[in-house]
Amino acid sequence: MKRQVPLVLCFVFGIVMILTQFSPHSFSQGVYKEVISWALIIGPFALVLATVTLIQTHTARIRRRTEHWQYSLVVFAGLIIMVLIGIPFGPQNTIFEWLYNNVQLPMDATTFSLLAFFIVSAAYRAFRARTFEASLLLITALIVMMGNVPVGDLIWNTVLFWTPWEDGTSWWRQWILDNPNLSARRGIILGVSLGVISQSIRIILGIERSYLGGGD
Amino acid sequence: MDFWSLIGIWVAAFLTLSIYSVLYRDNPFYRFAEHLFVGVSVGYGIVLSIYQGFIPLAWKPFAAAITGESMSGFIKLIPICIGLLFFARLSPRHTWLIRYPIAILIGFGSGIAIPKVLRANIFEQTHGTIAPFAEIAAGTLSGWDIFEAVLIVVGVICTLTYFFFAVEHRGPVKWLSKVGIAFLMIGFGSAFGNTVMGRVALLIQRVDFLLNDWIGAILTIF
Amino acid sequence: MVKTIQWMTICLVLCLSVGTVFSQGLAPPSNVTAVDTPNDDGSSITITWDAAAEGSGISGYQILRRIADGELEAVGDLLPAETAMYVDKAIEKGTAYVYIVRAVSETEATVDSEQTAPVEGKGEWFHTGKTPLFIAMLLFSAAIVWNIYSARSGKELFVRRIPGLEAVDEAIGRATEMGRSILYSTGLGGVSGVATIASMTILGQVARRTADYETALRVPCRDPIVLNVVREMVKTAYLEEGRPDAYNEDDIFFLTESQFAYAAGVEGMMLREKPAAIFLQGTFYAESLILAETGNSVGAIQIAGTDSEHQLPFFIAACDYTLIGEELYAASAYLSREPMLLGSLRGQDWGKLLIFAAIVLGVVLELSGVSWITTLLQRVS
Amino acid sequence: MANIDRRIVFILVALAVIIPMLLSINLPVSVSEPTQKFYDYVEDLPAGSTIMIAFDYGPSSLAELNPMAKALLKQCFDRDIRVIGITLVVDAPTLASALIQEVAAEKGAVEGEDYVFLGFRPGAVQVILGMGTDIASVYDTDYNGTAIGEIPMMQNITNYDQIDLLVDFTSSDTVESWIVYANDEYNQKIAAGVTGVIIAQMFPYLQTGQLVGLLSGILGAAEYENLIGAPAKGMQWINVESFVHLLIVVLVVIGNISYFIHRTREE
Repeated sequence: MKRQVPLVLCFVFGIVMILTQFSPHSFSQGVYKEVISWALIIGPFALVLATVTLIQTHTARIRRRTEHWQYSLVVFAGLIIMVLIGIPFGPQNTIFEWLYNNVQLPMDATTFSLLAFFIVSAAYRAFRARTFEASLLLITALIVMMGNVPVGDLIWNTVLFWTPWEDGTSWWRQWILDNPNLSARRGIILGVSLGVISQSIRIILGIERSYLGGGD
Repeated sequence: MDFWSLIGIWVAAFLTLSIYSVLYRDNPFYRFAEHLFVGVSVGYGIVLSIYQGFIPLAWKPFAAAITGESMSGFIKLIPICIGLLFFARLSPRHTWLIRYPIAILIGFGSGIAIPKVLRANIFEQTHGTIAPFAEIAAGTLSGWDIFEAVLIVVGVICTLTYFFFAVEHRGPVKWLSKVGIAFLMIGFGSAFGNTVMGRVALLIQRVDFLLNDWIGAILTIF
Repeated sequence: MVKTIQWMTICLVLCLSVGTVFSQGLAPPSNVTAVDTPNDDGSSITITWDAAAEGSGISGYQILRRIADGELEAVGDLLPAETAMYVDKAIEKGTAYVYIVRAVSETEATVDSEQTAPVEGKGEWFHTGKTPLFIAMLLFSAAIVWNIYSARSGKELFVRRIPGLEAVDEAIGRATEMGRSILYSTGLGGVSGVATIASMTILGQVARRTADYETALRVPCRDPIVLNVVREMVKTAYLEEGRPDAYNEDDIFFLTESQFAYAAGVEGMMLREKPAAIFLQGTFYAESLILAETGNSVGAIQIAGTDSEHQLPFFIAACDYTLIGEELYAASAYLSREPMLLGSLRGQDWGKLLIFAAIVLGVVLELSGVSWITTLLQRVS
Repeated sequence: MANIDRRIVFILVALAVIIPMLLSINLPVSVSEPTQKFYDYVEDLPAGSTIMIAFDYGPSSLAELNPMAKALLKQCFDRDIRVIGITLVVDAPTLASALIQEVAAEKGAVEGEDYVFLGFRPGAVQVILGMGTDIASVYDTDYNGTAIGEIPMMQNITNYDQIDLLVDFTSSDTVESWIVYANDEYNQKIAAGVTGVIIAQMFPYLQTGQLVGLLSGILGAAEYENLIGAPAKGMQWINVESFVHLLIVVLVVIGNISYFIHRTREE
């Protein structure tokens, strides 16, 4: 019951999802669509797990008065407010939308925008022509980056005006992306895809069981 | 501008600055924003998964079945019951029951992936690598196009060689994989450079918010 | 709808009356066939005929159909003269239809083809266009399973050196020396992701070592199911090393599902706890650089690994060691030495050889004008 | 120099954004061919034509795509081209609806006559295919819940046949779906506006003519604002963008020079 049934379930659902993709018959397609909707229904229940552990973690912090335990109260406050307003009145109600637009959205956008700072500091630190490979990384990054803004072509046309090409920066940018970049990406994708398929096969056949965790 | 929009801008501006303060170092403002963010986002996730997942996909068809509109809704009882097994986590003795839904989700994900990945990533990428050579045979490509097609084949083969694990990288394999690394580095460099624009745009948008919507609004008062 | 039918009837009557007068010299469409469209769910019928030669005076075709003994009805609009095929998607499943292709001349004269044999739409159980895909899947599965079993039977399998893995022990050792914690993120992927499973396997190996050294191992999770599995795995690792007492469940915890809230949370952890070693292994999205740069700023040794090809450049730029794409999967096999993983790694190498062969052979064949490999790999909808 | 505090780099980045934004320095923006084609196509449409705009982007791509969407909406309302807004992305409706209303208010466009926003329906491919036969079969009401049959501008519009151009603003692969299902199947003319990261994948479609025009990130927005003669955020932001890119180049060059000086000294 504890190990065999999950393995069988995993096998059955895996095989059904594979076979229905090879069968255009309306029955197979019906099964395919139904099972997809099942997965969408089951998925959100896992949030129960999440919420329970989140509450456990933070109550433990508050109880033990670990360092910065006060902030765990902030977590609870945010969670409770969103749930209390969202669940009874739905996500389209004005207060929920206000909270989303003025609390969640700005923090999301701001955290995302931290990347602008980090991308510059990472470039500054890592783009050193230490080796041949590092130089390739550095040069292509600079060309593509400059090819993306008008000032790149402006520089090319002022400094390299004697070359037969006009707007060379953006041309080279596109060429690099279409050719060497494309083949490198293909190489990675081919390798990774083989890994994905091989693991999926192992899972369906019950060879890979790490997801069941330890124990019996 | 109405009162709540004004308050909204101030709250958003405060939280924006609190998050940016981490660039200097960890501080109470960042800690507050960070924890609030975690709490709010979990709450938002719960509400959304109920209203956009559970209600339309499970509850509505099921309710329609109960009222006798459409019997097919009863089939949704199966995924609902499977989903409920996640609550087994709350009882230490029955924790193992949550393996059932996990196994189903994993089997489902693996099954759906195999044909899709094989077709979209392996068949199509291989096809895309070979296809230009048909045009070479037909004589419709210029010398430069031929060079590009050959370059891509060389790039793909060398990059793939780098990912051979069961052979020692010696002799010709070593050289091929060295060329592969060069291609990888060009690929990484260009991907890095190509991302800069989008990321900087995000920052510009935030600064625009702070300068125009927030400070701009303060200045209009005077 | 009613208007269209009225209009069509008027046209039909006109065409018929005019047609009978002027139809001399207009050849009827030849070789008209109607078949159930292959590889669909039975909701269409395909009609084909020989397109008119140039200068035949035909300006278009109109498809007509009727049910066993019903009236003739027009299907779709007037088709241009160069068409030779039409797919009728507006059929009832299980009803037999008879088709006629009517040629229309520039002068609106018409002439009808002979009617086809009755045909009905049927759904197929197997998509014949996907046969190559199906065979490839079976072959690859066989290769994987075969290699796993040969590895299990005790055959020694070689795995090439993976740069960065030697650093795992160094990183753990340094954290122990400095008395600081180790931070391990399994990324944003769900539990069925290959990268996540590979990451959890590596985490199991890291946990064995931290159990020995009694170094704190902190794992913030983004997926509740991953959290559950990770806890089990780490617990097992500590048990097997004989140090169940050193295992602390609170060190492995759920943060949030939201991408950037997760990033903000981990960033805060890094700044406050200043871990000596950071492992970022698994599926990552845009937040990759937030984590890697912050980790770098607190001076930790960072070992990253991901199969998300878009994020690799940022890990390469900001981390000390990066496992690139498939190297991540190989690393889990390399560290755990598990026959199952080693075997499938070899199976994947076979797959790569096959792709190699397909590319080389495909290029050679294409150059000599033969294109069956490209046809085989063509997309089927 | 080799290991300056990263906070100095952060300050430089912040300054490179704030200063050009406050001073509104204007570097010249030339117009690239894909943008020009996009503009010409819309400009050649007679007044009273209809454009469908798919706002297929969520909050995280707002910064890159809102300026170009705004510019296009302005052009449409100025030229009496009617706009139908939809989205295939679940977290887009609130933002898209707000955006359309903002521009409509500015240009005096009337909801239901000059524009309509239909909102989100799940199942991207089914939505695209469904609208090929009958828009009302997918969208029985608009975003506000008004029945399609009661909206004046929808009276003569049943499917793609009455839509002169479809524009997809996107940060993901929805353009591919539009091309495969709306262009290949129904011959719908398509133009796209995309984020900087995916721009490179779009060029093949432009070459085959499956896309009649293409706008890329805020550069595309700037070019478009230039064409319609209404400089706004796009023009301002692309200038700021240029300064940050230049800053990176300068920093990398300085970093390398100091690295080489350091290395020769050590030798």
